[in-house]
Amino acid sequence: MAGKSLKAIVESLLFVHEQPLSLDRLALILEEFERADIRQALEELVADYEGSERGIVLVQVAGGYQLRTRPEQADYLRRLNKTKGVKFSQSALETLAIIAYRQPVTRAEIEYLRGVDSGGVLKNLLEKKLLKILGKKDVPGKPLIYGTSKEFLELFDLKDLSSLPTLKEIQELAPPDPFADQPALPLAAEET
Amino acid sequence: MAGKSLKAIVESLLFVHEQPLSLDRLALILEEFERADIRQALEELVADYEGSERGIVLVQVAGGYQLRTRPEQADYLRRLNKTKGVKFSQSALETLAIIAYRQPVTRAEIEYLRGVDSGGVLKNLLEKKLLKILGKKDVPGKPLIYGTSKEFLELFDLKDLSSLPTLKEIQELAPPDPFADQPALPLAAEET
Amino acid sequence: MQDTLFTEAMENAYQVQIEQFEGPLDLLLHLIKKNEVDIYNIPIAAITRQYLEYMELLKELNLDIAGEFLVMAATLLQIKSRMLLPVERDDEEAEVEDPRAELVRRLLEYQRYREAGSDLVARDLLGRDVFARKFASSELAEMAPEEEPADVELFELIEAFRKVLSRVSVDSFHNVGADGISIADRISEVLSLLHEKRTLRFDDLFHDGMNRDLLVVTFLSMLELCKLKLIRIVQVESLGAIWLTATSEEGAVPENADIESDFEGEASVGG
Repeated sequence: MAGKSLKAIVESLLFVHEQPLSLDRLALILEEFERADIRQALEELVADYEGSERGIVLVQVAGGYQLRTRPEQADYLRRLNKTKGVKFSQSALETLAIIAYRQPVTRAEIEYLRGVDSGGVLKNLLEKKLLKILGKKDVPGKPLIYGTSKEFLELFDLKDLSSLPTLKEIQELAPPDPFADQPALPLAAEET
Repeated sequence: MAGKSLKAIVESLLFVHEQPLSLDRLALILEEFERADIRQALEELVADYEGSERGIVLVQVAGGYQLRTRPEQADYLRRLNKTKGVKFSQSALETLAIIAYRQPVTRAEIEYLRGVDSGGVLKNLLEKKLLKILGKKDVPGKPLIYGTSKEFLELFDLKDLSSLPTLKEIQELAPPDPFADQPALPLAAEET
Repeated sequence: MQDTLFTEAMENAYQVQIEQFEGPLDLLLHLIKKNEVDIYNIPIAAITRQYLEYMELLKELNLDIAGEFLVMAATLLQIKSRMLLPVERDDEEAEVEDPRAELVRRLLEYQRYREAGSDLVARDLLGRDVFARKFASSELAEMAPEEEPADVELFELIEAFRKVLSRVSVDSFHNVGADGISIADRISEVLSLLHEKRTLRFDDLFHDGMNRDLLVVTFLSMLELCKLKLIRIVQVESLGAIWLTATSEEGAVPENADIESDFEGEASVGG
């Protein structure tokens, strides 16, 4: 049966571990196995990965063994990063949230709520087309006013802005209950 | 020379990516290759990992492909990580099951089926990213509707929602059930 | 003394048992199983009696009874009384439903999902039975993008909003400055600090001992200074430290502060 051999065990350990694993460490973890057998399993694995047409190699680095991709693959791996889709930092998320819930809103209002300069984030969100400029506010300085775009709705799979859950709805899920000790009376309408 | 074939490239992409990779995504990244060839490379890889005495398998999960260790290795891997893994309460499991099988579903429906307030559990599952809010139901009160997330599929080793095991039928126990096929729940106004 | 000990032991014993029940449906299923009765033909009187005894026990032990248990008790009693009524024979074609039918459906459905839940948890769970490489590979780290990648969920958006609101307590702005330092005073304090150090950590302006008013005044001073374009407030990375710099000093301003030109209309933040 597959997966039971020492080689398979060592392989899986190497696979999930972020840092290189030394023979010492492996021997410690796999106490029921002989150190020599573990060493042999490692050597066999190195040969297995090297010999065949593989995208991964088992290399000896920093006093241990580590599975790594082949350097030839670097170009392709780089593409993985490029196509990651929309990325969100915490600050982007905060800004987006403020605009979603407070629109129409000006930059000054956003910054008032966030307490930090938000120009960079705004620009970024505009570039990602998640925001749109709704116009200018009729106050001194005529600041731009922002709202969310159609793409925003698509990102969150929302039919329209009214389908945005409210803060209250989330808080209602698990409110700190001051009346925890008082069970509802059985007379109440069955609303559960 | 090793590492240049499409199979090797796909393997290395799967290796470095934290989430499952879909065929669509791979086809997008590897634009100079034919989709059919990529699919074949994936199938060959699945067979390669399955056939030999390996510690890793390539599985289809959450709409994509992901390298994972074999369940037989779990004991050894736990020694490495000292993680106990996820623990679920009975209420979390019940709630997850209801949402998984009945989505999109409202809190009121969940609570009707469970017979207890489920706000706290819902919030917890949302925080764990196992659920997502799908929007609001178009009925009076506009309650939020919930569904399971991609993380749910990943966690429970499911290819997609249709690979959920079929619910055990009530009929097994009983005379033919005239109320099969998920009847609408007899909830009055949907107020959560 | 003996008595108290005994009661406590009893209570603990029951508590363990009580916690097993997720709710009234769970309890009812337990009673049905214990009595080995047919779920399609529940002896409603007997089950109701046992259910109420259990409630009684909870009450004696002074344990909280969740509202749902009481609602179910009422439902059971209602079914029981309906069972006692003679079935009206008037309209033959509309078949009278068994008063228990609705409850039976709920119980069966509940049981179904409970089983589905245990089937789920018996699968090969990621992080428990099977493992994936859940870390950024070093191969990618070298070419990582600046921003954190994230599949963003609606819930996260609301959480972000909640966090913003919890940081800025709106009503705290209404009772500012009854006594203590004025915004103007605080502005000159901040400015003179900035004059000495060129850059300041946001956190440095808030000490543990500060009262609420001073916190608010400090915050408002910073906003005012921003408005007057005397300082810049920047955060180099998300969740990283927030820095204040005097605008006259050019050097120390991190890159992402170069937005003014892109927002001419916003240049004079005002209102």
